[in-house]
Amino acid sequence: MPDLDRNLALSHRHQEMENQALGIEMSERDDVGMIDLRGKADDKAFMKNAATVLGVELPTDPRTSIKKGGIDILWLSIDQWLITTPLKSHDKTLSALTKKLTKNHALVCDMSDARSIIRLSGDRVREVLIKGCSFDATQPDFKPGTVRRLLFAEVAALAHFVDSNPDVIDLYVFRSYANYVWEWLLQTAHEDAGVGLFQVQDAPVV
Amino acid sequence: MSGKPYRIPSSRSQGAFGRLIDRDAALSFTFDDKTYTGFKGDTLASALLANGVRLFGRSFKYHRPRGVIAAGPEEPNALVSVGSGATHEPNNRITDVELYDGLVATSQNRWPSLAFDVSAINNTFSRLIPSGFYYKTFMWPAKLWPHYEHIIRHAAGLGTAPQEEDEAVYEQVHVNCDVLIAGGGIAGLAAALAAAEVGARVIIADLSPRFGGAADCIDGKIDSAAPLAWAKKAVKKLAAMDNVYILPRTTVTGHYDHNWVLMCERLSDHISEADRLANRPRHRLWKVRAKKVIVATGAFERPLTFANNDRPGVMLASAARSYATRYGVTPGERAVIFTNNDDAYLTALTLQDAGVSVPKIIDVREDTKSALISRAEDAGIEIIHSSVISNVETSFGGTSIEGVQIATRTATGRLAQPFARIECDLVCMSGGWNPAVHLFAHVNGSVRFDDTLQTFRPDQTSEAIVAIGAANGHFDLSTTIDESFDKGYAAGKSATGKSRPKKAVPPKARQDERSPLEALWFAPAKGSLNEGNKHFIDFQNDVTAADIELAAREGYRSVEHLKRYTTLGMATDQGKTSNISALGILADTLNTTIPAAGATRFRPPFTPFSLGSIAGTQAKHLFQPVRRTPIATWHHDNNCDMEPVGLWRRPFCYRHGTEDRQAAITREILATREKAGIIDLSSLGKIEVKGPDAGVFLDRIYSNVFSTLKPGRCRYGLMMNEDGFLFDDGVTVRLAEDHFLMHTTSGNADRIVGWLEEWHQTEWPDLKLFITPVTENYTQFAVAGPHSRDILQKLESTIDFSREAFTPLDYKSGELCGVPVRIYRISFSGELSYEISVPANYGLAMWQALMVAGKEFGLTAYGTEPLHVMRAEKGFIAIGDETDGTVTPLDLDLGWAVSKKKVDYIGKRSLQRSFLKGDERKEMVGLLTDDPKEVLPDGCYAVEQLLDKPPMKMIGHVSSSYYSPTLNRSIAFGLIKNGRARMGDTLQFPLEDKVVSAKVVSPVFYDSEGERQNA
Amino acid sequence: MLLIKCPICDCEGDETDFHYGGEGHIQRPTSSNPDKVGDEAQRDYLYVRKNPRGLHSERWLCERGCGKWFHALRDTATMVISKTYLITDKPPAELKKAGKK
Amino acid sequence: MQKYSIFTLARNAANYHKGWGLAWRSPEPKSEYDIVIIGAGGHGLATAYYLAKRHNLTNVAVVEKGWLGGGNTGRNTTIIRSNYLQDESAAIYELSRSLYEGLAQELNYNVMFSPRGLFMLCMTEHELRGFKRHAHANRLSGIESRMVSAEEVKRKIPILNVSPTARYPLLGALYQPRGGTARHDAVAWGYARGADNLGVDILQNCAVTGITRRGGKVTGIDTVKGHIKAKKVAIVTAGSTTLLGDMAGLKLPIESVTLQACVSEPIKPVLDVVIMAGTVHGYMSQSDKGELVIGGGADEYNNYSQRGSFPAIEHTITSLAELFPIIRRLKMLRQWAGIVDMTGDRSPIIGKTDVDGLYLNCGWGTGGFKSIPGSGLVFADTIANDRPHPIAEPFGLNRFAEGRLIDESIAAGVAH
Repeated sequence: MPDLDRNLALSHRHQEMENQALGIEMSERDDVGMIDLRGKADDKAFMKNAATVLGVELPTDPRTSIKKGGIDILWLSIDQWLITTPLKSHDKTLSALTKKLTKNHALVCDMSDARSIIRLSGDRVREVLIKGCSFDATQPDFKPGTVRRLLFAEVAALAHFVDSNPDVIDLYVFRSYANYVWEWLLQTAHEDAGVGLFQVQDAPVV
Repeated sequence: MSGKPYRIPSSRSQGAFGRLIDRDAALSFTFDDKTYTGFKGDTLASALLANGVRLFGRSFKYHRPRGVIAAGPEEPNALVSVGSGATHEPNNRITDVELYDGLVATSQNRWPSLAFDVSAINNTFSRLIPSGFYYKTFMWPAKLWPHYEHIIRHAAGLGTAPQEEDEAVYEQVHVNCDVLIAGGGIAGLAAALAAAEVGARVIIADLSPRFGGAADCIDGKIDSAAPLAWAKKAVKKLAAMDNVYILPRTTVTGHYDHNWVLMCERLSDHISEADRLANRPRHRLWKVRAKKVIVATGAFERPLTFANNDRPGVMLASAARSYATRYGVTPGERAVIFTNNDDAYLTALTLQDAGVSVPKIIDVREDTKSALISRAEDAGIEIIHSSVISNVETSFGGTSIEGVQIATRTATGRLAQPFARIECDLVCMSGGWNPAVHLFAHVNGSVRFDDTLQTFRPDQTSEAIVAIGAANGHFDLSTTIDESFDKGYAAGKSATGKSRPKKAVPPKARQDERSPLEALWFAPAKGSLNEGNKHFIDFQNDVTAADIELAAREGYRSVEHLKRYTTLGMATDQGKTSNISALGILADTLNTTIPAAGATRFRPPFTPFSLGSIAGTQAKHLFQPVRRTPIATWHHDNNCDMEPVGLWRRPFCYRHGTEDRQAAITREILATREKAGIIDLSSLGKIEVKGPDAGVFLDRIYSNVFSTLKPGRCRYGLMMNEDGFLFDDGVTVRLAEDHFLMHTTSGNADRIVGWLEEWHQTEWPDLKLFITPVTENYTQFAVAGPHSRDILQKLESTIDFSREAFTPLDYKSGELCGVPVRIYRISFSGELSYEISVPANYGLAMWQALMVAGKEFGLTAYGTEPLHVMRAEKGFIAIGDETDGTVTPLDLDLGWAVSKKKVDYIGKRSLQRSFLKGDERKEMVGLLTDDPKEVLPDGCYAVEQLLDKPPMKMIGHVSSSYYSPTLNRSIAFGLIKNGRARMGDTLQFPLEDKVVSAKVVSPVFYDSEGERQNA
Repeated sequence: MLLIKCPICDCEGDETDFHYGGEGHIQRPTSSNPDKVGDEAQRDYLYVRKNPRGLHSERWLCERGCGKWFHALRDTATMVISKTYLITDKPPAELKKAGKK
Repeated sequence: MQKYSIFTLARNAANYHKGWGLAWRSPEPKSEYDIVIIGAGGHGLATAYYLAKRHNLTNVAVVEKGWLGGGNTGRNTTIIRSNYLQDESAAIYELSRSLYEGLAQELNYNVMFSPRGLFMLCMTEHELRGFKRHAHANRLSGIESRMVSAEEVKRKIPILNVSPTARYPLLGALYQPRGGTARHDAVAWGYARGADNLGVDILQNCAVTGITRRGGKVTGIDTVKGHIKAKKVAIVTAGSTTLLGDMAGLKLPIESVTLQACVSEPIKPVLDVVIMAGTVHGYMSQSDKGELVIGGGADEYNNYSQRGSFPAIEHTITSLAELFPIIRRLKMLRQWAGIVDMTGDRSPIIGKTDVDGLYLNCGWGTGGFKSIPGSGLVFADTIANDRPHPIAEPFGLNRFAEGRLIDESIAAGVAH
């Protein structure tokens, strides 16, 4: 273990959540490592070797993810996956993958520090998300496991629909933008700013 | 202003009047500082009318007194400012402003007061200022135009802009739906029911606070119930469905390509200011992608064109009915109805029921029969057929009506002799109805002229959008209901993809048949046209029938010429009440038909909406992201002047104590040159390229060769675009045989990732490699200066930093303080320098560790500006300074990095074009001013020959210029025509107040042998 | 606001989720014939575009989906996107037909 | 020509303005003209006017598919300036700007040229350096243009947000005191009236369907109103240039995109100058009518629809609301778009073509309105003498093959 302190993108903001009147809960995940994996889905040897290390086949359906043990494998493209690992076992997974894929046409990059993962949870998460992106995250086809790259608050981001009832969504943003996105969320997720889409509502005046 | 009560007592007609107001909830508000009382449920219009106020504004040009003519968003006249200070908002239609307690409203475009407006004198001179008069005058003397313009500018404009910054927040949301319905009247509700029953995700929006549209103001029955009762039931049903979202106070402002719809929801404008929540958005802009759009926006009633038809007290017939029914307000005590269709008869009956005396209906048509007309006759209202109102008589100043003159309608001609006079204080006019086709027409929906309606109705479109009900030109209840259920069902069915869903049974509706309307575009008056009378078409912009005739006479005959010449339809109401009438007059004038005269185009928005909502959340501190490096908190704590670079903030310099910028820069440079300095380079682009063809690929991307670079080594590279111009540079490292790491400038980092991907995917897809940006994963610092090695050697590391083991342009990886790092021995400052790349989460701690280790060696943080001075001392170019998109590597004497051997790379062919290899190129040289203290200004030009005054022929400019503390003199780079051939020449740079001369020299000013960086 | 669907990953979204890359099927002369490219051929490659009013073949990047480039056929007057296809595909027949008109 | 003045206005007022005649005729096409100009926008009409006025060539027709001035001339944000960086651009835009100074008097039509001053805001050090270079180049070209401090900008534009904590604190501005605006429609109408009066036929609703040639020489045009013979034909049809070019077999480095604009509702004067802000992308002025006239960017993709999309407008308004926070409570009244020609270097093409007798004036991109008088003057000279006017010469089509681009965009790219 390094001798130096680890500072996440939002370490300086972890303390401030108590006084916020938000309609959702949000926090920065600090227990994950990330690996950017490149290889071609139609390269059988690569797919097999990756599966051997990870214990599960890489997902090939667009915008899906697979969970195996503590590892989540997120589809990013036809030749790219983002693997999140528990921090404790991260180095092991990283070196195993690197080693196993040496002979394949592949690229394994440790990207544990490139992104901040903001975990959003609560019943109103989706309506907060649609305030910052150009697609409709409230649509029922965004089931747990779905992964969607997006422009959130004008920032390149990735939404991983982790769970539902209540919704849990991990919002991945590049590190340098995390503070801005956090500020954005503080405003748009305010409890007074609710939208309340598509539910039984009071009949308006006629 | 009379003090008479205009509120209909609640007792009248079993409480039939004022159904929207709560008579137990009185609200206090002010208009022009006078306090009034209204009720909850009132609009500002109904509350003021109830208080006897008739005068709301002054017109744009003639400053004529104006009342209110409508009850909805088409209102052209009655615009006021609402709110004060930070909530002040100009140009609100009083017909759309919901009353709240403490509302502050102010009239506009008048001075000193609404009742007495000095500029009303314009009305007296109106003959001098017909349409387009300004094109004909104010030309001599030319220098006086700014003065004329100043007066014109201050006379024009409506309300005033707010003085204080808006504190409200705004936001936007994106949703998709199967069926979006604009308009919550009977048609919209029916379509929503039909679509929702099929299971479609339906959004139905109405710009008003209530749904039901005209249901409360029409006759007929739906399933044997009153239309209003049916609407109430329908809304209740929709609200209980979780696949329906109902949005009141939400204007569908625009329809865009591929059924993308913009809506503006007003969340708090109707709430008293004290009760507004600071964090509740004021407006929410909805961006909706709908599979089907249904336009159920109804229709706008047309005014009739008669002399002085703009006087306060002249009102649309449907508006008068609406005020009585909804708000229990009678806008007058004695009303004359002027109509060319049956609908206004309902107004006559309603007003009479409300206790207003209705002595006469003036009907343009010959003796017409219909059930409604009979009802009016039965109610004892006298109907005068084949007649028109030929003039309106007013009190002094024109602020209220005293009577109207009646004349026989003549088939042709503009002159008429009135045969009767009727006393009245209210005129209700109806010229027929114009379907609100705006949304249908925004993308490319065409409209066609309907002879029966004498107006345009929707025709063809390539978008999945349909119009229903009145918006589609259907004014019969039963037709509307049937059509709405059909189209709602069809939309729901096709959007959900269900093959044969069950269709809800539409209710049976019936309504008395109407007799057809008869177009009347101009009511003749005594005297013709402009001779003392004004027949207004566009009320807000003061465009009269005479103006339209004048425009036609002068050749401005296409509709667009007409609009632009007269400003017709260009006001804030966008011609909702005026466009068709104007076309009618134009067609009459040109002796043609309306469709032949042309149709106007409709552009978003349907009604004006706030700029704040368009900015949405991106305002104030959220305007644009600030990208923070992992060292940001340290920079902040150390009094760093940050400089915006793209979205990043980068350290410019750090000011100690009372230092100014220049002193800080000097100190940082000297510390780095003499001891050691450290700079945060985290924003530099870092891109990994890996694969068997990575070397070949980089050879095509860069102008120099990378395939020969040895693993563990670094090389500086140049990138050109296909035009042959230099656009980025940086050091690329070969991490392994098949693995490279590219560095780019901060500003280009993202762009270059895209550039590489594009070339790989689209031009050379056969090359085997992956490109992955890793910029954000690493913090990068340069530790530079004679002591940099000492500092690194002090820290615990697996890397050998010795001079022998770690040579210039080496790359090594290993651990530093237990953290995995990549270190490159590269230098942009010209000093012994190591660039250290650290996983970002350890960046701050590593920076601090270096600071601690470097303390004894005088390690000093330096910013980008000191770095720039140092690179200039060394003769290094900077992208963006020495390059401006027109500069080739050869211009910058970087030919050594432009391969002649490689067969092809980006930009190679273009470099061979005649102009790029010509002999007139501007070449980069060093410049030393004759006076070493004189710093050439950035961007100043050298001239071929010094003349007394401009113009002078320029031969090149200064691209970088600094005072060098190292050399204790100024230095500069110039891009000078044939510069390298001028070595040793002295050039003249004429500035505003003096001429600076400088000698052309080599651009390397310091340590030309590189002894320091190689130390 | 165009609605675009990527033929590679089926990602459907607003035009702002994609990036426009200009006319499709432009041949880079130096890729095939690096030594013999005349000034005019280079000019045509760099600057000359068909720019039709009507059917247009163009390149788009699926920026918020798979990050891959693809082709689309779009009518530049009506904005109707009639087809999307792979970046490596040859120009479709309807494009040639439209060009002849 | 009926003279326009306060006196004739007063005289006509007595007669209820019944005495005003047509501003221009609507003649039937003749079978042959010496010169046919395709496109009755500002550039085409100005060209016709100067052909008649300065070269005494009056057997000229201007043919127009719709109504005159209905393209970009009537759809722009009316800004006039000449503080360009490259010598070639500065020369033509300054010629144009200086002609605007006396245009109302020359045409006897008040085009309301209002040299109220134009500020190009500098919000990064990089931008500041770039504009300093502009100011130096402009001064040595004889163009009145200078750098001003942030304080001076604030004095002239009190509603500007100059807070040091702003996202991009203001560092200064490039100021052109006699830059400004004019009434766009009036420019087209004034030139139309002027040209018509000198004998030029303006043929509206006369779409061109073909350009006829024989032996490499132009012979005339086919139109919906029949064939018209012509010795010389000039294409001045911004937004449709390549469609016309196709008719004559020209290969052009041009793409058509929509440029977006919008206006706010009218308000009393708050902004007496023109501002342009490059870093955040937006420009704004206030019309004499009181509307804030806001220029947005162009949509990325080729587009002939003349419709406004929304992202470009949204981007611009977001930026302007940051610069001018008071506008948030104002409302957008109208948005629209024009189809502009974008060339390979974003500079215009003026001059002869490979077809004998066929001339081209196009590619003005976003700079079309401000260049109308200068463009018309040099183009008329070029057509009349069958050789490029010296100011037009650098803008020839040949520059794209030679690589002699005239690029005004100070290259993107930021310091290390």
